[in-house]
Amino acid sequence: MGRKILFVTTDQQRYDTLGCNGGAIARTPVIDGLAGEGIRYERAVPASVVCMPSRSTMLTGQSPRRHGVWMNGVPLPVDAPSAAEVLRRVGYRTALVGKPHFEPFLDPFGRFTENRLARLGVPTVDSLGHDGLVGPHRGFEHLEFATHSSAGQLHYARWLAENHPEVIDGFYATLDRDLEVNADGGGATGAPQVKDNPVPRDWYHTDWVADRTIDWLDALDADDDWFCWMSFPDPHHPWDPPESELGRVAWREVPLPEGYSIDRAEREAILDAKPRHWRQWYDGQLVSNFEAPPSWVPATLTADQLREVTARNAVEVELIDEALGRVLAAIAARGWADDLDVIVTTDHGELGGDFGLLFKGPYHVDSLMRLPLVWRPAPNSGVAPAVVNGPVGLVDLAPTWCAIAGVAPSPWMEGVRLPVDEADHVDRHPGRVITEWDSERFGVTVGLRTITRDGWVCTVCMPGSVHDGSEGELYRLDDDPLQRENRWDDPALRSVRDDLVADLVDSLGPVTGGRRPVEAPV
Amino acid sequence: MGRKILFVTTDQQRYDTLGCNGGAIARTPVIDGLAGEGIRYERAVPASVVCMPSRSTMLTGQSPRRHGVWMNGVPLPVDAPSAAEVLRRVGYRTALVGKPHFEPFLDPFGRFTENRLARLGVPTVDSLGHDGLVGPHRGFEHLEFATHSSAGQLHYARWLAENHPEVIDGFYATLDRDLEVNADGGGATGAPQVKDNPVPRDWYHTDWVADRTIDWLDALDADDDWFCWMSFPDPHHPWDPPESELGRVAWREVPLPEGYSIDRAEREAILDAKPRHWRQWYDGQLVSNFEAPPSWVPATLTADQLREVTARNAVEVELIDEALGRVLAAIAARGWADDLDVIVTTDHGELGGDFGLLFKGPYHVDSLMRLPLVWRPAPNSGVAPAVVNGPVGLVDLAPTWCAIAGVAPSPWMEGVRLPVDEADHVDRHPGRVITEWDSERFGVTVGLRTITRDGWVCTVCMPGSVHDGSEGELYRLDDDPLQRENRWDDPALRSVRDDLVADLVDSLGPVTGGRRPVEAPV
Amino acid sequence: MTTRASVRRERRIGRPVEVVWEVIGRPDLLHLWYPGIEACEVRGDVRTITLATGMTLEERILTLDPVQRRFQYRVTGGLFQEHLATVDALDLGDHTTLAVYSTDAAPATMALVLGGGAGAALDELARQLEAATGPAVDAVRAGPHPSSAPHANHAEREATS
Amino acid sequence: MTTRASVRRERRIGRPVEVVWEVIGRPDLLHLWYPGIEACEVRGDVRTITLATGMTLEERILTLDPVQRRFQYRVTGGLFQEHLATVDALDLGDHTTLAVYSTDAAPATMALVLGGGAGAALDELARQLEAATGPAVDAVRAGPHPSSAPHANHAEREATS
Repeated sequence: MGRKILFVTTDQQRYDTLGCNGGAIARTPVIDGLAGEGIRYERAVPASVVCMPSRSTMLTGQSPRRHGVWMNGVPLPVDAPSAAEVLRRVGYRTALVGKPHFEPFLDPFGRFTENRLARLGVPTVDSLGHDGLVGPHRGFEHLEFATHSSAGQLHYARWLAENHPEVIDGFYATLDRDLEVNADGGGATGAPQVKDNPVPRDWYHTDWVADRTIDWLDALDADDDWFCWMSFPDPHHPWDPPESELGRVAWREVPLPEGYSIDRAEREAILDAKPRHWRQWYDGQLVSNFEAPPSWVPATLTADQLREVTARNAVEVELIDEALGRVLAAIAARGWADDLDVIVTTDHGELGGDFGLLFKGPYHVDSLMRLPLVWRPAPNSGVAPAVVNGPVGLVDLAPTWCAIAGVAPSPWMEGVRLPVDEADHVDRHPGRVITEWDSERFGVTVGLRTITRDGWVCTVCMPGSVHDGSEGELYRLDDDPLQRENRWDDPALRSVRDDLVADLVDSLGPVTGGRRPVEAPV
Repeated sequence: MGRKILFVTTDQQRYDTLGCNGGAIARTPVIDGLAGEGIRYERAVPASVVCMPSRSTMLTGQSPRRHGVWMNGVPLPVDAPSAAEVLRRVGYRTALVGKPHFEPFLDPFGRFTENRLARLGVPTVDSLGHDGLVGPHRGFEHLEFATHSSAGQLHYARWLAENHPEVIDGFYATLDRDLEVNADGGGATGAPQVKDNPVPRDWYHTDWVADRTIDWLDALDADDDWFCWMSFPDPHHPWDPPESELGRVAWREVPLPEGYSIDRAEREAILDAKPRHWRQWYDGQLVSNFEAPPSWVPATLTADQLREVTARNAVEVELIDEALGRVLAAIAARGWADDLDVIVTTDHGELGGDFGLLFKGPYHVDSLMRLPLVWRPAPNSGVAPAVVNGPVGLVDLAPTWCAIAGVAPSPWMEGVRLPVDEADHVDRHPGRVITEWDSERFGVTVGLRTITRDGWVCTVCMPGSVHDGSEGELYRLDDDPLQRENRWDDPALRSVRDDLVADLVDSLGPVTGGRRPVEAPV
Repeated sequence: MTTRASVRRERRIGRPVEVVWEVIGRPDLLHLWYPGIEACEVRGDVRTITLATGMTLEERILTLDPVQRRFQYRVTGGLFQEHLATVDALDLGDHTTLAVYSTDAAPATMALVLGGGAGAALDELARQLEAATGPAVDAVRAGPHPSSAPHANHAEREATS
Repeated sequence: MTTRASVRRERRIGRPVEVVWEVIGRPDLLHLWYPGIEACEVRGDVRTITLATGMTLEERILTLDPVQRRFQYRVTGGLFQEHLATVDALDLGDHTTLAVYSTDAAPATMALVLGGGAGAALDELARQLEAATGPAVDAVRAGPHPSSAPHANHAEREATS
């Protein structure tokens, strides 16, 4: 019998929302406890700051330029390599419960497997893997899906429709009637993507994901090894947690984020020192991507709206922490506690008011790039608690799962096993993480390439319909932790910049083949 | 000094509208007189039964498959060969007054020379000819244009707008607001394309064409040789002659055409024995071409409507005859009478009620194919009056002009000089005339190939969106002068049909190159 | 304000244009090469398609032009504020064909989603044509739909006022 | 009942697609390659063209998409019951380009007439590009129009309700 792997992801969660990372709004005792017993990563960086590319990187252990999911809406090929399949082949039982998003959700033709599965009423379907062998979809024997919405084709929406149809309309409509990200406001402040949701907590997707996970685990044999990806849709907007829970955080008393300048002139001066897409979006002049409501103008965000959004986000984080606690209890009840590895992370962050912005987009700063990451190795593995300060990537997850399962990482995996402490990082980790942004939206193209290394974050804006290729960003993390001062054009740092850009270009390697087409906005 | 050439064309005139051809409705003493002094052709056949291809054949002496104007709306290239240019190069003064239509009329961009000329206010423009030499547009030193309408870009419309704007709205609008051939009815019967037009006769286009012709002739030197194409827009619909002239023909007393069966069942039985495009159009099921109002259904034509149309057509024919008389008088006054060759013909016929149909289309029968043609050689040429029964083509006109001018026909001309009598026809004329129809209208294609020879008219329907290639028509002209009985499928005539089809295929020769695109409906 | 968008997908297919048009020009066969369309019924110029999700859409056939080799339809019934789909078979003169499938739509998002479907459809079309076998190719071989014989030109008539 | 029609014209141009798009993607230069258009003024997403006949037309630019290399505009102002013009530059992968100019219009007759103009325009476009000289090609070489710098995506926004 080997180690069991519970891989927990949330969606769009900021680093600073966890107590173990210094967060003071949400209470997250379960994750904090795992961090205390395990390894907490101070700088975990995604390969992309949007869902589909980032999740594809987790599953494949590859960068977006290699797995090809270069923006949301580009499906990960069914025959892409899958770390879950690697584990399954060495005997692991495998499941993914919650939000998948390797394929577009908006799919009226029902072309994509994620959308087909719930309709078919089967736990998985067989398909051809990257090596020509047939296996369950992406290596998962059991798939049960939820997303942020009570509508759609996935299991959670169908379960609600069948069992609790009366609560469906209580959820926020994530898309408006034009199928764009909804800008409608709610709550006390009219903040976008906020709604009071009368759904009972038990029927909310966070608890549903935990329940379905527990059900799957309960059906396993006691001596099964297993890999379970439990994927919570929250705290991604909409911010419509069960209204019974809103009292957990008094929004009027929530402090404004450090990254938010209440002084408008100061806020705008900071934006103006960054590449033009920052200010253009803030002013409502540019909608470059599908990840935020296109008709919402960030400059209209009020301090109170930000407080209310922050509070609701924290409520959602607490619910996740508690749901995770229930799952861990269930696992313990099965007698697996000593063999259990838990990894908790997210796919990318949330602007969360930094620079006056919400949601996400082509903004490679800590708001979106500094992620919560905790690895609590199985107690019986004897790994000591640690904090790792050096940068690691989500690309490192797949080799980590392999290491836990005792199999060699596959040759197509680009990362390395997560370091177990700082010394291990220095020894084995390349010390740089690359983050890529590419988007196309009706002819508007934006591309960013970012390297995180040695306490610097350096971003090159690729030529496109917004940038001419000359712009970029350079931040020194230790003396500018909020990335308020763009030092790209600082002559004193020219050699630092040149060195980082050269390393970035080197690391990107040759681009092969054309881009696969976008199939849907999300 | 050589012979002068007055080439007179009308538009869409039936053979049987002239007194010399047995017509009893219109009085045409001038043309009848020319026929009596000259040569009258009993079977003059166009190369196409629509304007642009047929007129292009007259000017170039080439078949549509060679000059490339395969349907209305396909412009004759500016550098197509021109018989007028041949005459000009041997010293002839050249003019075309009236309706040109080598290029589309519907031309909002003003791309075509015919439409540009009036705007530019110049008599002609220079362009590159087919042999690379520069000369006036299509060989004409003087161009002054009119068409059926009081609207548009041509000289007559501009003249009206400048001098008599109050009469413009009295004319029938040839196109409706959708720019389709107008189906609106008028007169006493509501017949399509009929309107009472209060325009004074002097300002009507028939007299304007004669006036402008006389003006041009008057400006020539007495010893100039000249070729003048006087091109009347009438009696082509609309049937809106000056209302002052309507009393010439009492429409209620006009006999119905011989080709019209008043008995509906008989009419439809005749149509049903022909290829399917006949009955389909009659019933309003098929609109294959732009030459008739698309929203008008022939089956709705009443006998009284037909009488009124026939009467108005006759009025227009009389006005042309009188206008020609005025021009001949002016020529005589210049002292040119003895040197004057006059040729009178039209571009194609008019269904005129035959088979219950009006206007024109892919219908290769006498209604559209048997044309008035009279050649009155110069009195001093000593050519004796004659009637020629054998078929001749409009393709024979260009070599005839050359012969009159004493120059060899150009190698690119396909016809032969018109025979001066029946013996000359037997000696020199191939005895067959080919008529081609091709049309494309928003994906609906129709093609006909017809041979007129030895008293037979034989038509093959080409495969297209209406025909499958198996259909055709075969008529024996002597015992079925109205072409009421299609003998295509008569087993007794199979060898006749085979022989005619073989000759037709032989005569068509290889098709070279692709079709030029249609630029406008007309 | 609803935005519109236009999304074009194209594939070069190694087959002559006439062969490609034989499939594209058969509106009744779309479900045999468009992934996610499960059924397709044509009556006159109205086509009803059933998606794999169970949704049905009613479309009006606007253009079925064998000369230009252009097929167009419009989804009717209020789902879209604007819709126009255009499928072209373009002869490249070397016995290959460029098949182009365009979607104009408002809301813009739907143009993107339908564009994705069109791209997958062109992939499948190319696959079947180049293999000279597959449901659509086989159906064409089996002969024309009874209603697609030489016919009158109702297709381009559409009331717009 | 007003009928609609769709007329497509295309030309293969012996130049790379980027070079062809440089011209097609400049709405302010249309008069330099479209015979019969004498002037062309672009303000925001509104283009006003003046025809050789003196007529002026106002158009709304709907799509100016350098990624797809697709340009679309719509004549506004009531002359048409429907209008959509689409100009595409399609990469054939061998350093040649298929330029396609489509007109959807009601009344149908206008589609035919505009199609004729589009065909002549493509001829002229090919002539200038293949000769690497001519008014449009020279204007592109002279640099971008001040308003065509990297810009926000107003173009695809059109009120349809």
